[in-house]
This record gives sequence, structure tokens and C-alpha cells, in this order.
Amino acid sequence: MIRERTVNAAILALLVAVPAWAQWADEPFTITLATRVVIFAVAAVGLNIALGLGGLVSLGHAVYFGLGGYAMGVLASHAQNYSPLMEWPLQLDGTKSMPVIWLTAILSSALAAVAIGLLALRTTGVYFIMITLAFGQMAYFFAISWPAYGGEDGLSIYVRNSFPGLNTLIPIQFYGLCLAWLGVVLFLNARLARSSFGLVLTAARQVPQRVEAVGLDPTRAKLVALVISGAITGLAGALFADLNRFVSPTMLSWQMSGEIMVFVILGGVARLFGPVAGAGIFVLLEHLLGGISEYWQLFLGIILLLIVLSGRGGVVGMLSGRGATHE
Amino acid sequence: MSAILIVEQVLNGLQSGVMLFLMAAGLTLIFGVMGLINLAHGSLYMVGAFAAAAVAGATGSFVLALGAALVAAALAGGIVELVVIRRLYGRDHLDQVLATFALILIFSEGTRWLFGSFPLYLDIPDWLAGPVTLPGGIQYPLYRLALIVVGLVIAAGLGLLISRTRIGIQIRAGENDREMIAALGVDISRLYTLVFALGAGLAGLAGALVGAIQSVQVGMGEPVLISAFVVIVIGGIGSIKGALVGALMVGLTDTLGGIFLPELFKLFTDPAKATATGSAFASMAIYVLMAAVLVWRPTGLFGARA
Amino acid sequence: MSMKTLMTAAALAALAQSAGAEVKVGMITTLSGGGASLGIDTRDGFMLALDKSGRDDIEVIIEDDQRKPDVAVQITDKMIQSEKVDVLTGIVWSNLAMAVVPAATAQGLFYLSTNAAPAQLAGKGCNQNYFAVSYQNDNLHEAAGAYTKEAGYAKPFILAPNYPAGQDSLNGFKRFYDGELAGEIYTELGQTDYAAEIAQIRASGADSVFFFLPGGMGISFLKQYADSGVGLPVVGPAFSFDQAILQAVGEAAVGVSNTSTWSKDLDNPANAAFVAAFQEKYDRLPSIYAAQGYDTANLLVSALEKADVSDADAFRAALAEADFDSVRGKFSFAANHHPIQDIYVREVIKEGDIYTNKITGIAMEDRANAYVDECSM
Amino acid sequence: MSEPLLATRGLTKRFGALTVSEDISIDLRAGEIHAIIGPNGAGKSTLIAQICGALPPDAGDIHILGRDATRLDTRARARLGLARTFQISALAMEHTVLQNALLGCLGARGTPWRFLSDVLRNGHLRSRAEATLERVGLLDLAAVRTAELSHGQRRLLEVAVALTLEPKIFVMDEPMAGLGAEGSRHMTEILSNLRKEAPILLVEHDMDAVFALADRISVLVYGRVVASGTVEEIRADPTVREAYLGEDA
Repeated sequence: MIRERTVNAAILALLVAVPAWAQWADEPFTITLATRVVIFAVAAVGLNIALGLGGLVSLGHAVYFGLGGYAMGVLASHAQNYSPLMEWPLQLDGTKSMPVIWLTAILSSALAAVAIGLLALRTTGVYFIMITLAFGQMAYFFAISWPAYGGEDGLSIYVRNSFPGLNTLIPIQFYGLCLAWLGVVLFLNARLARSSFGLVLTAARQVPQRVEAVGLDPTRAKLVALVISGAITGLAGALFADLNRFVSPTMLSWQMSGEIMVFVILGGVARLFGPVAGAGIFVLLEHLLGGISEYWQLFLGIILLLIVLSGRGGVVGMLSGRGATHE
Repeated sequence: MSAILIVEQVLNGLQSGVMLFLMAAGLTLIFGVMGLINLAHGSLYMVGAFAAAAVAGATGSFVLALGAALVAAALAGGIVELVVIRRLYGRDHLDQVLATFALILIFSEGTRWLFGSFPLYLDIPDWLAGPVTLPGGIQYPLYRLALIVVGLVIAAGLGLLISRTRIGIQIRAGENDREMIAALGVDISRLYTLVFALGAGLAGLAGALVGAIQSVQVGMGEPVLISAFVVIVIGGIGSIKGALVGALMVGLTDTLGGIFLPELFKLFTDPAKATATGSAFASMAIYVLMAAVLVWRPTGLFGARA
Repeated sequence: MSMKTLMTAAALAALAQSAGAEVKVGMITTLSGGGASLGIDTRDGFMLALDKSGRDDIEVIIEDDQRKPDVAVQITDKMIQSEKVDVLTGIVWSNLAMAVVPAATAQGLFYLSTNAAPAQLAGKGCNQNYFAVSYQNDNLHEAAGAYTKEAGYAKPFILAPNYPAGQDSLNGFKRFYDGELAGEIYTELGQTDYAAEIAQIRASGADSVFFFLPGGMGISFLKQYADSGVGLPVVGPAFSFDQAILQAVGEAAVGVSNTSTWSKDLDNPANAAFVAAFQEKYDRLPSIYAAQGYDTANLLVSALEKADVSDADAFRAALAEADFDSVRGKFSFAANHHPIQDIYVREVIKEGDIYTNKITGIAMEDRANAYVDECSM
Repeated sequence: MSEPLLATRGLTKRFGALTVSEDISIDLRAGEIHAIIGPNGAGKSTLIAQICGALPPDAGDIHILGRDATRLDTRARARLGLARTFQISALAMEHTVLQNALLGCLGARGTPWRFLSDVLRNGHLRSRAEATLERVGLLDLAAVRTAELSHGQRRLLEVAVALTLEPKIFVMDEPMAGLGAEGSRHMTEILSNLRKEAPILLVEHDMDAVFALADRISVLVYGRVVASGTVEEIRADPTVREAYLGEDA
């Protein structure tokens, strides 16, 4: 059996080696695929903080993903059309600067998570799953029918946004940015899991009554976890929109929420590198199976099913030979 | 807006609510008895519609088609329970969500593989076609009226089944205490398969009944699935009564919201804009309703446990 | 990577030569999921025309976009970065086109639209490398408005889903129908039950109904409308009366008027040859999507006869000439590279066991589009 | 006599027609162990739930350290200095023994709002947690996952977590439950020493332990306190013998 640490190191090595090879072999599309993996991984790491540490089965993380996407779309489209974002009470212009867009994505997703969390955390278990799903659907239908920012057509940006000192249109440079973000959120996740907050949060998942009995507030810990989680997924949304130079309500759909969750479970819940492995395998399957058959989703379904039924804590769990982290 | 129109719209809301109930009843039973979240319930709805369309095409009989829908969906449900679902009872909700998400993919693509990408044809039988005139001069499609009646009859039947029969007692016992009913010597795995097949059959029947007035195509189940989830969450998971009340609330909210919200917005803004904005809010109405109910009662209207 | 999708226009024997294929075409279309039938018809029509052209130097790479914009963008990147295609085509849906076309044309590629042609790409966002071979999205709705007016209806009730194409649709209708409306409703996108809307129609005192509800929405609406006994005459764009959809709607569609740029009974030699060849090869009747795919491929071939794709200016000029035999009869490009063509009124009939359309008249002659002046090309 | 640290006055709770607590007035004074005994269904757990803030009473009030705590929630009562143990161990099973103890330390002193620093490297908190574990004899097992502990070790950890709060009052719900003779003896010893730090309101079924530990005993039957007094008084009380000890007096 391989240790989980070895598996993690292998994943990290792949994230560096594959794009490096692709750059050398002049296979820019492989870099694009790898960028997709890394961005999905950021989104899934975000969800894993709520799901793995806090036990919050949110089936509405597409809200944050989409919100991040729209943060990019709205700001960049205003900059692209030279129309101000708002004129009153103060003049605000759009921007094509990635750092500003990221900050906006993070803040707006965090705010949304506060609002959703305050309501949704009144419920638990399956009700929580459903109420987060409902918030997702609300956002989705709103985005589809609200005409100001393209409705179902979405928003298209002609040129990728800019980052000081880089040419983001070159695939490997944009990949580097995304990989750096993945490193940051993985680091954050690892530290969070070992911190005081992480201790309270994981205890709140297992024994909320105990957390209360020692005078701490389990619900507030979960709320904060949801906010951090939403902010990270929102950031991933902004990156994803920039990768595609496009944002649409599809990013807010419940299938998107389902996919982010699939990344996490496929790789292994509450495992640091689980979401990364999950996103990688999903994109790879989509790409390979899609090349073999029109009915590739049938095979994807079967593979997913087999992985869940084997019940060994996702792919990282299988490889490192340790069962589910919590039962 | 005339009174006739309002009555007609209320009937429409009832009709869509009653059909939602058929979906929601199975979902809520399956969750109540087995503690399972079944995202693939919408696929069983689709299976029913496709089975009905295939049989109606071959035999020309609508009644046979409905029978086929019921049987095919129940059978599909039974098989899925035996092969997959059974392994998920002890798992947490997360595994259930992923596994049944995978089942959606398998069902959808499998159906497309069998029947192709083009929508199928299933129509109302001649003896139920066309409108009838109700007291007060309301013209209303006979078929929709029949749907309301069929739905209410099934709701009543289900109520009797749960409250009066042996199997109903076992189901209720299963909701309260799983170990207990195993201790009583009930074959629990048979009971589970039976409940799952019953829920699947109801979903399939709903698919066929609704398929006759909608399009029978791959993916038709998912929007209904989400509405059905909204229903059982509002009603309280595990409660058949809750499912009925929730389904009617959702049906009426959806139907009436779509009509009155744009009218409401016309009071504030110009008609074209009001229509678009009103419709936008109307499409969110049932989710707002659900969020409001959950904030007020975190376990739904008739939900017992957290 | 694209084993299934690597298709060449000529027979296998010619495969050896195709290594040095002159032109690479990337087709992004919907082959799986709900809207697959439209993409399949587009692909089949396109490939049929290439087959008939006998050219073996055109390589077509076909990928399924799953009707998801992000997947379409990903495929586009792949086609541009890995496959190094020269021309893109095949997108069915406007929202996917909006995701793909601006970025692709900005990178200097040619895009030939087999279907989707949203207003943004016809007006301010037009591009010299973007050619809509199908129509401009508003065209069929405008024609429906014109037809409604001409047929003497004085109080139509109009409805469409609440999304950009739906809003464009009702605006297009009103552009050519300036009379009184009995009502105007936006429905939910993906809605399947129209009982409430039909009740409103019944109560509104309308004398006709115009609707734009693509895909399964149209099937549901027509079946429910027929059963409601409202019985007012119905006008709609061709999308809901497409060959594949009609069979699912059945009897409920018979007699409905719809506007289309094409019909299988259009009387011209190119069309007769197309319909016969399509039926022979695929054993089903072609749809408007197949016809548009077929025309697009023929336009491509006609331009390749005159210019090399590597000479962008010459190739663009050759495309703009539209020197091919369209199955739609008269065909030329307006200044913003959208068609100038006749738009017909068809009626749904039953032919033997099969539901299909027959032409009853012309709704608009030589119609270009409303956005020509906004395009500064 | 000193002021009671914990007192209930006329505490009443009903579930529909069933009265589970009826006019209960008990108190707990410094340095003592006050045991609550009673048959199953007497309302002991409901009483604890009301005292700890998990269940609001219908009438009556609860005073903690002289303050009216009736409307305070569980957390506020914990912060006032009330520490409880659970009848069924409420421990984070995936966590190590040390982490469970640290959770208590965080509740008492630390702040949970530190996101980046490793809680195990917080020397101050850690030494406190380890000192507490040592007192109950669990220090050797500090790095073991709680799920792998024996039942008896989990009962000890329950007490240790309460102890980390450095409380002014203990409320213990059947700490001996499921322990063998040896375990009970060990636990009895620990509790006996604890009373010097803070008084214990002890709900317990193990009569040997109760009679060995308690300074005072209150007997609860059908939601009512039927008798209250010293060990000897209770032993001699005929009502108690009849109602609870099941002897025909």
C-alpha cells in the first residue's frame, strides 16, 4: 500500500510535469485541459472545506462558482464596452485586471455564503442538501431571465483579463497562475484542518452537542466554514470564466453543483488532495470517453457508480489503502 | 382578470400539483423508510413515459401503455434497488447523492441509446381528448380533469395502503424504528425492494400520464425531480400527507405565480419589462416558498425528525 | 484523440492523401443529451454535401458540445490549438455561439454558422470572418409577424420563453406586426406545462396565436393547445415544426402555419437532389438543420474552388460571393454576412403516415435583417 | 451554609399531557456531591437537559452562581462555569484523545478563531490538555484515535473534557454507565477528589457508587422529588424504599 503522502506528491508532480511536457511538445490543448483540471480542483477544494471538514453537504456550490464567473463577466464586459458599472453614488468602472476581479469574486461569493448560510444552517441533514439546492436553482433561474447581463446567452469576453507582468493569453502562463492559486488554497486547507478553527469545525460535524457544552458555537463555525468554502469556489468561478473567456447561467446550474461534488467524492472526502485527484480523473474521463463513444456519459456513470459502491474513500483512499475517513 | 380564468388556473395548479404528488410520494416513502436520497427518481419517471410511448405505438392502447409504464418503472426500480441501492442504505447522504447522480447518467444515456435522440410520440386517447364544459361555463380539457381525479384516487389509495394494510404497518414501523421491525420478523430487504418498486411505479405512471400532454424525451425527469424535492422538503420528509399538501402548494404557487407576478409588476413598471421581470421572479417562486417554509419550520410542515 | 470523429469527406482509400489535407474544418455541434437530434441533422447534412462534392482534401473534425457553453469553448480551444483548424462551424444554439464565435474570429478563424445567428453577432459585434449561412435569428419571427398582419389577424396573442432568444423573438414579431396584441407572455425556459398560458389565451379574446418555443417546449405546448379546444389559428417559426419534432407532436400540429427559410417541397433542382440524396443515405426526411448544414458545406466548397483558405482576404471574398446552388433558391449575403433570402410560409400536413410541411406562400421576399446598419464592417 | 452554586426553583416541564418535571427545587453547594437517583423514566435526563440549557422549562427558574440563567443557552451556561458529561459519550470519534481534550481547553480559554496556526503546537493549551489527561490516567493514550478507546476509557475522557473547562459546577449524567466493578471504583475515586475543585450534580444508577460518593441525595419519581437528604436519611426513608428500591415496606 502506498502512503497518502506519496499519492499526494505524485499528484503534485503530475500537475507540474504534464503541462511542462505539453509545453515542450507544443500541445497547447493539453495545457488547456490541465488548466481546467486545476480550476475545478480549486472549486472542489473549496467545497471540501465545507463538506469534508464541516460535514456540510452543499448541493448548491454552483451559486458561488457562478457568482465568481459573473464577477469576472460583469466587470470585464463593462471594461470592454467602456460603460461604467455604476455612476451613483460614486463612479465605478469595469476592469480587466485579474487581481481586482478575483477580489470581487471572493468578496461577493463570501457575502452570498453568509446570506445562504444564515438561512440554510437552521436546517440539517437532507434538508440542508435540499435548501442549498433550492438557493442554487433560484440563482440559476434569476440569471437566465435577467436580461441585463446576457440572460441565458451569457457574457462573452474577447480577450482574457490581464495580470501584471504576464501574458495570460499564453496557455502556460495562465496555467501557472491557476496552479499558484491551487497551491494557495491547498495550503490554506491544510493549515485550516490543523488549526483551532479546524478542530472546532470537525468536532461540530461529529458532536455538535459537545461543542456547545464546552461553550463554543458549532453553527457559527459551520457558517464561517461555508463562507471560506464559498469564497474559494467563487474564486475558481472567476478563473473558470477567464479560461473560457465566457460566463453563462450553466455555471449556476444544479448539474454544476453536482459535478463539483463529484470531484470531491471521486477523489476522497476530507482528503487534502482528494478534490485534485477527483477533478483530474473527471476531466480525463470526459476527454477520453468522449473520444470513444457518443454515449460516453453512460460509461462515466458506470465508472462513478463502481467507485462509490466500492466505498473506499475515493481514489486517493483506494490508492493509499485507507478506508473512508469517517463513516 | 375574470373569475372564470382564476378558477381555471386554480384547476391547472391542482392538476400539476397532483402529478407532482405521484413523484413526491415515492421519493418521500423511499427517504422515510430507507433513509435514502434518490436523485434517480426522475429517471424512473422518464422510463415510464418511454415505456408508455413504446407500447402505445405498438398496440395503440392508452390503457395498456399506462400499465406498461407502471410495470416497466416498477421493474426498473426493483432491479436498481437489488443491484445498486441496497448497498447504499448504510452509507451517508454523500455517497447516495453521488451514486444516484451516476444512475441518472446511466439511465439517460441508456435510454437515448435504445430510443435515439428524437422525442417520442404519445398522445391523449380519443375518449379523453378535447375540452368539457364545467358548471359556470368553464371550458376545461377532459384529460386534465381526469389527471386530477386519478391523482386524488391514488393519493387516497396510498393513504389507505399506509394506514390500513399489513404492508402499510410495516412501512410505518420502518420509518420509526428499523431494528424493531427486523426484530418483529419482517423480511426487511423484501420490504425495501417493495417500497422502492412502489415509488418507482408511481413515478413511471406519472411520467406516462404527463407524457401524453408533454414531450417524451431524454432528460424530461430532472426538472420534475427537483420540483418533487421541493415538495417533500416543504411537506416534511417521510410524510405522505406532507407530500400531498406540499405538492398542491407547489403546483398552485408555480401556476398562479406565473400569472399574477407579471400583473403585479405591471403596477410599477411598463408592461414589457414587467412581463420579463415578473416571469423571472415567478420562476423562482417555488424555491422562495421552500426556503421560507424551512426557515419557519426546519423539518417541513409535517416532518417529524431532523 | 478524435478516433470517432475523424471523418474525411472522401472514401477510406483517399485517407492516405488526407494527411496533406488542404483544409481542416472543425464542427462543434450537439450530439448527446436533449438537443442531439438538431446537431445530428446538421452534421449529416454537412457531410452529405461534402460527399457529393467529391473533394477529398477537406478534413472535418466533429466534436460533441453537449449543449454546454463551457464544453463548446473547450472544444474550440482544442480545435484551434491542437488540430489547427481553418474553419469552424456547426453550433446549433445561440448561447453556445456567443461563447465561441467572438473569441474564434478574434483569433482570425472563419466561422460559418449552420444555425445560431444572434443579434449581437449581426450588429455591433459583427466580424468579417463570421458568416451566417442559416438566417439572422429574428428572421423567422419577423416573417411570422409579417404573415400575421397580411393574413388579416387583428389580435394575436404572443408568447416565448423568458431568455434572450425569446425576447428577440417577440421583438422580431412586433417589428413587422404593428397592430394590437391580445397578450404577451414570457414563459419559463424549459417549461413543460402550458395550461396556465392556454387559459390566458382563451380568456384574452385573441384571434390568433404566435409562439416561439423551441424543442420539447413546443411539443408540449402544441399537444396541450390542441387538446384545450381553444382552436385559434397558430403561427410559429419553423423550429417547432421540424421534421423530427412533428412526429412527436402528431395530429396536434396539422394545419398550423409556420415560417421557414426552407421546406422539403421547395421547387428547385438543388433541393430536389438534396432531399433525395439525404433520404437515400440516412433513410429519413431531412430537417431545416440538415438543409442549413448542407448549404454551409456547399458554400465552403464553392469558396475553396476559388481561393485558398490560407489567403484569408481572397477566401473571405469568395465566401461573400455565395456562389453555390442553395437548396433555398435565391441566396446572397448582406453587408453583415447574413443571408438575403425569401422566407416562406408552410403548413403542416399529413403525408401518408408522416407529418410534414408544404409551402403555401412567401412571407417576406429578399429579407436581409434589421442589424445591417449597426455593423461597421 | 454557603450560597448554592446551582439552584432550581419550581422547575416544571410538560410534554403534552405528560409532566416530566414537576416543581423541582434542588441545589448544589460548594464542595459537595449531590446525587439524583430515580427509576427509569423518572425524568432525570430531562432535568439535566433543562439545567444545561438544552431544553427550556415551562415554569420555574435556574440559578447558576447566583445569576438567573433560565434564559441563557447552553453555551452561555458553559461560559458561566457549568461543565457537563453525557450519558452516551459525546466525543469526536475521529479525533485523538488529545484533540478532544484540546476542544475543551479552547472552550474554556482559547479562541476558536485561529485559522492558520497549528493548534497542537499551541504550547499553553496543549500543556493544559495534557495535564488534565494525566489526572484521569489517559495521557499515554493522547495520540490514539478516540474511536479506538475502550468504553471505560471513553467514560474517563468524558470527565476529562469537562475538567478542561476548569468549571465551577459539574453536571454528570451517569458517568459509571457500562463500567465494570474495577472501572466504577476508579471513576469513584476520581469523582471523589473532584468535589474539592467544584461540586458535582451527579445522576447515577450505580447505587454502590452513589452511596459511596454522595453527600446528599435527591430521589426523583415521575418527575417529582419525593425525598431529599443525607445518605443515611435516604437509606432509611420508607417512601424511597417503596417507590424506588422496590421493597415492600
